Amino acid sequence: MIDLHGYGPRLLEGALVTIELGVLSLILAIILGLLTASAKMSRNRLLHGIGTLYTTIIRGVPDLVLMLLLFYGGQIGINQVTDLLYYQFDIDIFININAFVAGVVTIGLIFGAYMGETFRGAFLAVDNGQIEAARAYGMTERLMLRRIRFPLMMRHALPGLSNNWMVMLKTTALVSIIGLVDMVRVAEEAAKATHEPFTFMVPVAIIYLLIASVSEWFFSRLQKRYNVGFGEAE
Amino acid sequence: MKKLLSVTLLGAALIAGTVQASDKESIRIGVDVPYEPMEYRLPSGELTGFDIELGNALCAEIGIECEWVVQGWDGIIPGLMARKYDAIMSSMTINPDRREVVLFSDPYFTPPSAWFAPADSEIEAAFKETLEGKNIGVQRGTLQDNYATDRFGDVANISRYATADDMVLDMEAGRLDIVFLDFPVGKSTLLDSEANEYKVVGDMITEPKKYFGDGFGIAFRKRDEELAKKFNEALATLKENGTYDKLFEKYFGQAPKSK
Amino acid sequence: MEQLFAWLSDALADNTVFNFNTLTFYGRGLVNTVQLVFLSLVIGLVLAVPLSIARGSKHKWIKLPIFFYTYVFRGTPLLVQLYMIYYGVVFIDGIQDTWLWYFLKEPFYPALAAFTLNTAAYTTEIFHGAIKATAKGEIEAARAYGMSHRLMMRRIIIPSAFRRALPAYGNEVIFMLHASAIASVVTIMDLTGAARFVYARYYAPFDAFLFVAAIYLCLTFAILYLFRYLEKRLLAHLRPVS
Amino acid sequence: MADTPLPLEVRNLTKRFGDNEVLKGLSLQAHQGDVISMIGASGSGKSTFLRCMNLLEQPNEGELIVHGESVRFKETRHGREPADWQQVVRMRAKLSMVFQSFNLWAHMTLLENVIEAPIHVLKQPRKEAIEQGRALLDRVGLLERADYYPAQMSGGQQQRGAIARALAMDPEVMLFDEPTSALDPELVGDVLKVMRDLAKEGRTMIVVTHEMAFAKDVSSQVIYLHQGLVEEAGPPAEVLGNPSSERLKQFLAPKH
Repeated sequence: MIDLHGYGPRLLEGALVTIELGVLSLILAIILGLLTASAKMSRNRLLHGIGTLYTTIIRGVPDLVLMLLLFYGGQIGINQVTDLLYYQFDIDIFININAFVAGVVTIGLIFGAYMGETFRGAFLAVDNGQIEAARAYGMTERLMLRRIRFPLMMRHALPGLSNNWMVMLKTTALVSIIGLVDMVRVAEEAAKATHEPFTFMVPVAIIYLLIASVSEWFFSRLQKRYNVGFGEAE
Repeated sequence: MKKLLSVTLLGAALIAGTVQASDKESIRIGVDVPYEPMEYRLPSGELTGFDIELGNALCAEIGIECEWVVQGWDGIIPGLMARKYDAIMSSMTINPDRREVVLFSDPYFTPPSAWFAPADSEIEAAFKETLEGKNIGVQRGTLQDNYATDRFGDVANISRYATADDMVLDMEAGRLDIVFLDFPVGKSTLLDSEANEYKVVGDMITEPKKYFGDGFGIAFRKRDEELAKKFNEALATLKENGTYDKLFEKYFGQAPKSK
Repeated sequence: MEQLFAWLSDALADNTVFNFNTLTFYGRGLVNTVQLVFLSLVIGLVLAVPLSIARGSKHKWIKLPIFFYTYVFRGTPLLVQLYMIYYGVVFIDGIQDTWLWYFLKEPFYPALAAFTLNTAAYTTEIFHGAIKATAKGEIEAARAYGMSHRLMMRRIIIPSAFRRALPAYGNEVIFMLHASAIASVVTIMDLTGAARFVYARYYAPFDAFLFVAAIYLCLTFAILYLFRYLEKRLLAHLRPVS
Repeated sequence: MADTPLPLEVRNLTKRFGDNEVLKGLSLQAHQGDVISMIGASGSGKSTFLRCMNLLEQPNEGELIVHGESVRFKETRHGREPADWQQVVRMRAKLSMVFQSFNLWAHMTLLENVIEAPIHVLKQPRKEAIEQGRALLDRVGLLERADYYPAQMSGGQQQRGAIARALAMDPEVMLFDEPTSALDPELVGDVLKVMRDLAKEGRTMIVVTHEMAFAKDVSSQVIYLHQGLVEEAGPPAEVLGNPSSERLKQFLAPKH
């Protein structure tokens, strides 16, 4: 076995942070993505505009820059409000965004934009005839969304979703730069203290590959489920 | 109106994270690790170092809990402004630029800065001519960064690192010709290493004050004058009763020159 | 409009962040970012072309190593790859006495190496997918007309596959521009590095990062525009006449 | 007669996909100027037979003689393969194929499609190839479409273009694999007209087809395949006019 110089447990903790961060951000991104997709498909021009602005800006700026901006700037923005309260009304309140929450919010916000595009494409790909059939059988819009549109949409959305997740998993590594102790950060600290970068970076790389492989397997299972009735769709 | 606002904010707070009322029974102190021997981590993850131990002693003296929050140097003052913590105790030099933004305690330690280079380096002193075309390492946003950038930025290449150990690692890798940092840190990380491959170049540097200020201080938000006063009193007590001297000897191997 | 102008000049009047000095930093950052991204993309492309062809080889000793390479480089964060190349390789014993040291000494080359290997892996897979998707009939026609394997690759498969790969490759270029922001971690003064420097010196996250975000946004749009133009030119054959 | 070798001769060709033997020892002789139509139900092996002549499928047994040159084979781990790919390339250049789904190269204009193989396989000078290509496009009535891409043309135009591409190789034998099956009915006529003209000119052609009128009017020989075997072969008047096998009778019977 490789000698981890006592950093083993912290490395594992870091791996857990990476996974938690990834999963929570994924949930947030999916919610934001669905909202964005509906905003962009809505006839309301304001909503459409907001959705477009959001996806354009987020997809045009590097993840790291957005992360630095939200992490360092976001708290200051909130504080300007609370400072105002303190000086004007003497209310002393402090809302702390800890690094983990900031990480989840930032990554979720970034990937919400990508998810939005994925979901929009998937909704548009749903065969209109099937929607008409549902309407013809007297389904309400809500029921139709839940029973027909959404399941059909998921089939088209899954490949993009899985792709976004893979990219996102790797993006979580950037939180180490803003000071959150994920496994990359632990490995980095350990590498510097021991002068053995490979000893710590190689296990980290292997863990990433493992997570990616497991997710790939999981998504292919899911894809099979949603493909029921469609034959072997590529 | 007040009520409405606070309720709205409370809601926002619950979503955003933790709400922290200004609870003076415990305070949070921001620190940038590692910066051996001032502050660093043991492999177990536990924080230690001169600042940490002194800070804990100060808190004990005042009778409050302190919690350390790790924050990279380049974001450490914004973090204080942003109230991610209530004080910074992280080898921060008191200088006029920073005074404009934060409130400092009395200085608790006055180290010089120094240039370090490999033992076989030909650089004998840090002048413009000798540094021409060299790679200078500094930690981003430190006073050494400001000094080196303003003085030598036009002739030398300045590499900026997020943490001091990044820089030391690159020095050992051979990418840097010379580094500029707080003397105790350079001594602990470069001079005291087993191989003994490094030397101090030229004199200790403490001037001009514009850059090098008045020694290390604990930084607070400007409105927290009360808190700063408590820390100053505690510091005076610790210097009086010998606790400070003991810590100083433990980390720097000698008694402080003057009190 | 006039109001906007007044507001703008007001805002700039008591601006301490954007002076000649910091703008020089941003300017140099722009040059570094563009250099780094452009070079890694060009070298990555040159590597990816033969790799993507070999990736489809029948021999498993050619195919598998390439698959392994793309799997590892696409499955791990670029940041980890950068650390390994920047800090890892230099601590291999004796490397400082080899000619490699000349390149490893500067932070630019290790970063270039990491970016190049990363983009080459992604590009290889993009091209491999496009080659695999070449219409069977077109390949058969080429064989039926007496083309050797090599000639068919050169004249039929590659030109058509690479054209089809254009949109996906455009995304990769933008992805690379964004990924290059981590160069600042290894002391390179790229655009993000300049922003972090300005931020650390003036404690002004909004000014420092919003400005640099705007520059990245412009670069992204420039790339998008370029690829739209290329697609219009090179994918003309896929559009039926209206 | 014996002095000029036959353009194409196939002897005793068999082909198996796994355990399924789809061609059970087929032979064929194409003389200069012959138009041979191969007919049969789907699954009879007629397309596979045609593709074996060009080695797009590898026959398991049998001999293939192109212009007097016998193709050499060798046994490998994966089965029987041509021993000399150079020879195959040379041989394929003499047999141009026209496909059911045209298979024009989508990234090239029509003219580029036509001159591609002459320039790069036959090493014809570019200028000459372009001149010849334009003449051929004119012949199939597509000169004004020379700079169009395949996706911008109708199926019938694409197939006529594909025929021009095949002609540009100046082949010994032209192989047609159901050239009109993928076309809308109203476009079939144009393509058949081009093929009739070619036959009149004395081109040697082997045509897999469902167009009985074409087979009857144009061919010099008709081969009816059933389950990988030749059931009947001979001049069209004989085979189509007076079929002896019950199956062929049924095959030819008007479909309601």
